Amino acid sequence: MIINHPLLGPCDAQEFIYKGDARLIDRPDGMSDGAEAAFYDYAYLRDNPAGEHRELWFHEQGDRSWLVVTRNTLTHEITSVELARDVARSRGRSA
Amino acid sequence: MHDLAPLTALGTTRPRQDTIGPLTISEAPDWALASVAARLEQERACADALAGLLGGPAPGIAQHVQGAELGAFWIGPHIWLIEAPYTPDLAQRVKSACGGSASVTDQTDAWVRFDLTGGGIVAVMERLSNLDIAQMQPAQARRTVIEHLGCYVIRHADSLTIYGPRASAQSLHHALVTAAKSAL
Amino acid sequence: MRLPSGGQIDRTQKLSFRFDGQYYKGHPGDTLASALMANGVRLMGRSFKYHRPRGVLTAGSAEPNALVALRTGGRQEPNTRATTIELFDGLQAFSQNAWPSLRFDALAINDRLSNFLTAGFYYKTFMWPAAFWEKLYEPLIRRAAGLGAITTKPDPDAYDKGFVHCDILIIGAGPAGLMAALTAGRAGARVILADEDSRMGGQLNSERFAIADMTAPDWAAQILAELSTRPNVRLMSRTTVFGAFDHGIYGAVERVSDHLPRPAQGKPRQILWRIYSRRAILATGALERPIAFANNDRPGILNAGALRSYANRWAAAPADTVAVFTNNDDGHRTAADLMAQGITVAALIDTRADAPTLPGVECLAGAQVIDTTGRLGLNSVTVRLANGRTRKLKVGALGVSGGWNPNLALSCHQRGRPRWDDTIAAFVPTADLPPGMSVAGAAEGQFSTHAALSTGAARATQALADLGRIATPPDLPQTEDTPSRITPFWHVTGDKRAWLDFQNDVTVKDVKLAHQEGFRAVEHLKRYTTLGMATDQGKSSNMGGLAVMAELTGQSIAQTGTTIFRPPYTPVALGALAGRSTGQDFRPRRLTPSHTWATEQGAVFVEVGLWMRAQYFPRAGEKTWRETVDREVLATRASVGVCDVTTLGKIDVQGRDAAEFLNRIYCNGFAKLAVGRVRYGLMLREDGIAFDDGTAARLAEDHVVVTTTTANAVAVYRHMEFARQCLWPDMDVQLISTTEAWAQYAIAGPNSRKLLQKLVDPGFDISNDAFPFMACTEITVCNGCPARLFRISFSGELAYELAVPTRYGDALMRRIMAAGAEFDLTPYGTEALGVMRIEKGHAAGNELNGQTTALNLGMGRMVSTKKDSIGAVLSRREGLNTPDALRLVGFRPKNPKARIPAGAHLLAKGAQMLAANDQGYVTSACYSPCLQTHIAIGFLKDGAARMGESLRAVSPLTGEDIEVEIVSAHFIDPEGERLRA
Amino acid sequence: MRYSGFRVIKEALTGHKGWTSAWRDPDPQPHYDIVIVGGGGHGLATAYYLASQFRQHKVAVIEKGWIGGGNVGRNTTIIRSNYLLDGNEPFYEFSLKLWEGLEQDFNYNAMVSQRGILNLIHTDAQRDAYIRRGNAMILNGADAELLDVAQLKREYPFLNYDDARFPIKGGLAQRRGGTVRHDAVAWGYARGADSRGVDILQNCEVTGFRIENGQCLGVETSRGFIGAGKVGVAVAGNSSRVMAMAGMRLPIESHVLQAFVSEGLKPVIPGVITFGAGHFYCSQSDKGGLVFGGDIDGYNSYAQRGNLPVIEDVAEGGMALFPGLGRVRLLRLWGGIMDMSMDGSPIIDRTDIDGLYFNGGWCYGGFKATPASGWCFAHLLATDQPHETATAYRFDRFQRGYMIDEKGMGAQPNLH
Repeated sequence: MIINHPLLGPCDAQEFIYKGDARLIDRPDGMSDGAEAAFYDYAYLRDNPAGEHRELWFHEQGDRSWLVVTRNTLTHEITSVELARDVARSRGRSA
Repeated sequence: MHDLAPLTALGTTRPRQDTIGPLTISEAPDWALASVAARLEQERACADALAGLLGGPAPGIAQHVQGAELGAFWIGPHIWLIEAPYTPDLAQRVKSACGGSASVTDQTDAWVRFDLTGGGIVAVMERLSNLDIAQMQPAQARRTVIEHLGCYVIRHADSLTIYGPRASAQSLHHALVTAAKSAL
Repeated sequence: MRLPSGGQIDRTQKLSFRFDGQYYKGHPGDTLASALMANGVRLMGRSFKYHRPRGVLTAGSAEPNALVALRTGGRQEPNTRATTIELFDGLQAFSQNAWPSLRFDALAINDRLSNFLTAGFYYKTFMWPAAFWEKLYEPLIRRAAGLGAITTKPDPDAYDKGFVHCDILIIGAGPAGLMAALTAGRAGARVILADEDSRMGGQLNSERFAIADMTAPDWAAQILAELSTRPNVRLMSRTTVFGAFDHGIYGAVERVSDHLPRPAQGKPRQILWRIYSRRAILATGALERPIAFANNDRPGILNAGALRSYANRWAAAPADTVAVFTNNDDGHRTAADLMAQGITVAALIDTRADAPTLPGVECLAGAQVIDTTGRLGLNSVTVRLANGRTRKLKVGALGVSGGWNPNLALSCHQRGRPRWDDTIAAFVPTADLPPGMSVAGAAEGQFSTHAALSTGAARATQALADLGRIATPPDLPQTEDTPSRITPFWHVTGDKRAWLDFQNDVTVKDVKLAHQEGFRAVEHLKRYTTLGMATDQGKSSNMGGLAVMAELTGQSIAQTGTTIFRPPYTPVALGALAGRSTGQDFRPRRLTPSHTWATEQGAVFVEVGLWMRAQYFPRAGEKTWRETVDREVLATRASVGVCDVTTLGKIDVQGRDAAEFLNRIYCNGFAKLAVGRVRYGLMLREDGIAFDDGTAARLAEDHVVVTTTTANAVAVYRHMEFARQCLWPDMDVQLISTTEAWAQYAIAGPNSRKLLQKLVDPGFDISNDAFPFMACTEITVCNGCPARLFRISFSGELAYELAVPTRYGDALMRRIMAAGAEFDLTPYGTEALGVMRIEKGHAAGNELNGQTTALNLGMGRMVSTKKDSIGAVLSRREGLNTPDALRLVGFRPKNPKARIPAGAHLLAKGAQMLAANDQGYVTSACYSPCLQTHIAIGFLKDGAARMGESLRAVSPLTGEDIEVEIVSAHFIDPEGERLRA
Repeated sequence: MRYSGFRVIKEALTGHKGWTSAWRDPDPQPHYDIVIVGGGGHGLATAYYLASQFRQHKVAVIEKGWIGGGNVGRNTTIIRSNYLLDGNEPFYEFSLKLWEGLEQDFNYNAMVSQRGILNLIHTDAQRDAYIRRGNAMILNGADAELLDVAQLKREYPFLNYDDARFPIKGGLAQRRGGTVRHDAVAWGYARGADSRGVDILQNCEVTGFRIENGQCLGVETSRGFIGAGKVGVAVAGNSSRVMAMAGMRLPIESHVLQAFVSEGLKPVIPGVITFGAGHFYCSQSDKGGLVFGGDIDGYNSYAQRGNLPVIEDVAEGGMALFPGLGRVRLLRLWGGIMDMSMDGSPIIDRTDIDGLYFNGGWCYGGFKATPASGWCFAHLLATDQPHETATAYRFDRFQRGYMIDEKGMGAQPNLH
């Protein structure tokens, strides 16, 4: 597969390490009430769609960026690639 | 000055050089490296400091810049490797220049450097790396995998520089020489 | 026989070769198959199941029959298609799956028993008695099965991998591919033209008609000559594109040296190319298919087009008198070409009642071949004429054409399904192609040469347009544009066996039986009968089998469907897929800075991940490794030892938020770590299980150096980047690995400070007061060499870790050794390191096994509840905190000389050896030379509360059962006085 | 019809006219006591044991395509019970025992071949871990044997002992492990179930569950509604998709695992060999092909096809272990979809919806589990109680912290 890195352009997916569902960005607050249930959902449950899937890839043998790749799990077609850090910020994560 | 004698990454006192057909592969131990990573919200100041060091703008994505004394190449968002003829205090010098705008780390001995000069560079590299070496323009710098090793590859007008993980210098050297013998 | 004229062979040179020991001669340009044919050899192999005699069926890579073992020794290569082996001088080939000889094969008895050995017979029998399967039935079956034999010797040849990039990859250099390449090449695009054959031109090399005013092969050569001058065009002959993978990546194998007796020095046998393309044009032509009729499998019965190829390209024929059996017009072209090459065509047998005629040969319209004779080669064919009478023809060869299948395998590698086209009676590619691919020429079902040229140009023009280039397609030369008419005809009805899959011996009867037993889905048919599972991947057989099944079910072929085409297009040598990653080069090595020095000391090395570490340093007179390790441990604890610990991961963490960042990464507190201090840290995974441990040394407010275990260095760095970029993107933290930048040595033992004081430059006070346990600092050593010093201890002794830039690592080690001579400094390896950490009760990889929690490790209280760190929440789950949770404890054997096996399980005395009685397990064990007893650590249910209890460490696997006492895991200096001395 | 050698001979002499269809092709009934969704190995085995052990005869198996078309027909055919953890080992040992009597039980020769399975050891830590595992196996009633290098050289002389980057230091063998003709397992169970009255409905795709008041009443299918007292789902490779129709999210990701077969060769590899320093395992089929595999591709996929990096990685492992493989050719490769669970172990459990049961998350260990999975799922469906060897395979183990994590990789499915 080829991942069109937002900075570097097309890169062989072999340079990347796959982590999984991009929801892993949305880590719950460990100090909140109900944290255990929220973390169970966060760590263990997956939509696992047959179709479009937003997922985390790490460019380990490249620029060490974490990326959010939107990829179709039926065809492997990739429709968008974003820097995960930007996605994280857009989802309200900060320091 | 201390009296510890350095070894090259290949474990000898004199750098190794191999000529295979038109191509020469040279171990180049006399380089210093330091990484510069911009601090959060100091990206501009860091770039300015680098520009001061390099005498021109810091390299853009996947680019290498050669200044009067120092060179630099991009290795990730807001992070660069600075290279200079060997000096023990490169990191210190870069750190002084950057002040609080960057995190600077000595990387000199994290890497082994090989320079490929002469003919056949493309033919050899296409047996080693998935980079499109034939289309790579001078001053481009990319990370790639060579026989399972993550390396930086910098294209110069008539040569090519490879930085590989120092501990695997022998494996990398073996891969380069083997590929050259095979392809040339 | 060799025909007197023609052919693209060099008759001026003779090549000598051997087949089954017999010497023959051929010419450059020959394949093994054409050369054998020219020498009158028709019998080349045996079939898989019935051991029927087999001759060549095709003239290319789809060959199912003429499989030989090529070469000898470590280069012995089974199942090699004689049709693709380029002849070289001294070639040796051997027939296979035949004993004692190819002509007299004992297992041909299976053919007599064929009525018992029908499809799937083995599912119905050999069940009694149960034990006989492995002992009797299966060995018999296995011995009879298989095709060629491999040597178990290492393959002496090397293989390369390579990577190439192009705008347009053109697969197949026949008329369509050549025209596509010309179009794209002239437009300036980066083009790769790949063809499996040694000689590009595809089908044109086998034809007699003209293109423009040239012969077809000459026209092809002319186009290739132009292409070879274009720097933007790369011609890759002997290169099989075997797979279409995601996003325009194609796998291809170039056979660099297979046409040579052996590869030249330093050169590979083959190269696996990963081709990165933006567009691809599939121009792989078409493959002819047989017709099934009784005894249609004898040597001498070939595909008609192959017969034509042998005559035209190689000036070879299996016999001087032949017949042709066809259901389409292309069979007529074959007959005409054969006659033009001086071969007698006894009859042209055409199943079509309205078959056209051909001057110079008797055309038997509406006729069918109903049987053949000839034990080891064809003698005659029996034809049923349109009027119902039969006629026997004495022929040595029969060319059979059941029509042509577009060679579309690659178009289906991403699970596209082909579409049935009635006009050509074949499957053609649909629009559901791998993205970026288009199909041209016969591969698309365009069977005339004119259509191939024009579609080749058109696909290239479109591909160029897709890439933003405007092309001017070259003028199309004049050439044949005759439609090939066909009336589908799949098999001649009759009682005798009619072969569909020649290699696997699947006949029409087998398909009928599968239908009768309900195996009607195409995949069931394939799996039940093995139809199409031969080494040709069903290229010659699938279509016929499908057609027969369609007939039986009353469905159309389109409704019946087809099995899935999967990579590789033709079989690929595993050596090529592995490339250089074999033997010692399987994976790179990482060497420590003291490697050369340790080698000089006679160290024994051990693989630790990719690292090579000194395991121990044997001295003359030491008889066992234990003796050496005991000495190293005792010397270290008595005075001082040194060990290279460079392999521990080092991550430079900088930034204003460095400490707070680590506070979230580690389960224990880090926010308040003072500058100049080191702290032990335990990292959890988000699921609350221990991930890694190490130390963090705060060199400055905004600078912490983190160490990880050797094994997890890469994973921890990745994990920290994830946290930095994805979880807390606005923390001011920068990370970079410095693992290899520093040579780091542990100097341990009561005299370690004294030794260090000799190396550390004046001005740096490392006295216990100035530099206490868990201190860190940046210093210089040896008159100004920059260094880092950490007062940390894995051994439990007064100990330091000293780091200098890697290039000085070797010199520093030698200097340390020299300085330590007065203290009898002893270098120690990973074994002694392991013994000392077990004596001290430190967890390592065996304890941090991904299944244990902080609680299990005895560090439950370290998990801070006052902050949100990774893994803290889920570590609190009920199942991880049961009252009888495993706890890390120590074990001492009742008999000090009794070894406690690591991996033993813990059972109560007298308890039965049952899982229900399992109370835990031993993780790490060693002999403690200090305590003069074997010791071990491990996990025991509720272990913390069971000190002093006696249990058994049982290891039925190794036959051990040891009585042990539960003790603290801290065998040595439990109060930590030595560390702080 | 009973299969036997005698029958084969008789049919051979009478033109094979007597063979009947291995299973019927019935029309769906409006209602069954139990409907199994998924005509793969596990679904068919469940139906077979429901009929043969639990006296459930009004049972249907519904399959969207042709039976045995999923992972039971696209795996590397290995059976073994060499597990470490108490949650797993009794179950897999139960499965291995069922394999041992399977052919006589369902009267179909699935070529259960106990030629042994070997896991190679390359480091001391690996040896410690394998000793722990071998002991766990023995404590659970399975067989295990620790082999030293000398023994290995005798039994597997062709492995790389002299020029290995990661030298072989021993091996853990399970002699009772081996291989089975995979398709025949599906066919044998199908035939056995069919002959006991189970309706096998091919080309019948589930399009939804009819759930009212928290109770599952049946399934909507491409062949109409089929009512059911209980519905059991065993659809490896589609678990998340199917259970989403019941509104459930699962602790599962679907990944592609590639498998490989070489051209046919005369016998060379005696049993199943697993490399311990790379991703490669291999056996040789009765037909002569080397059947081998390695790691999953590593990304979520439902595409049943993989990519070059893993193909190359597997070949590298193969060559590193067995340097004589260089000239052996890869004939065919394919991909199967593995429902990778969050701890690498399966789920056989009720759901929160009454009457709806789930069997899945087999990662790439599903084939060897087929008999026990079928038996245990049948037990659960018939009795509403988990079978004694499958009590740990609960949905709520993740929430409660009772993971069964053989590899110790945590909630990262592609690492299991």
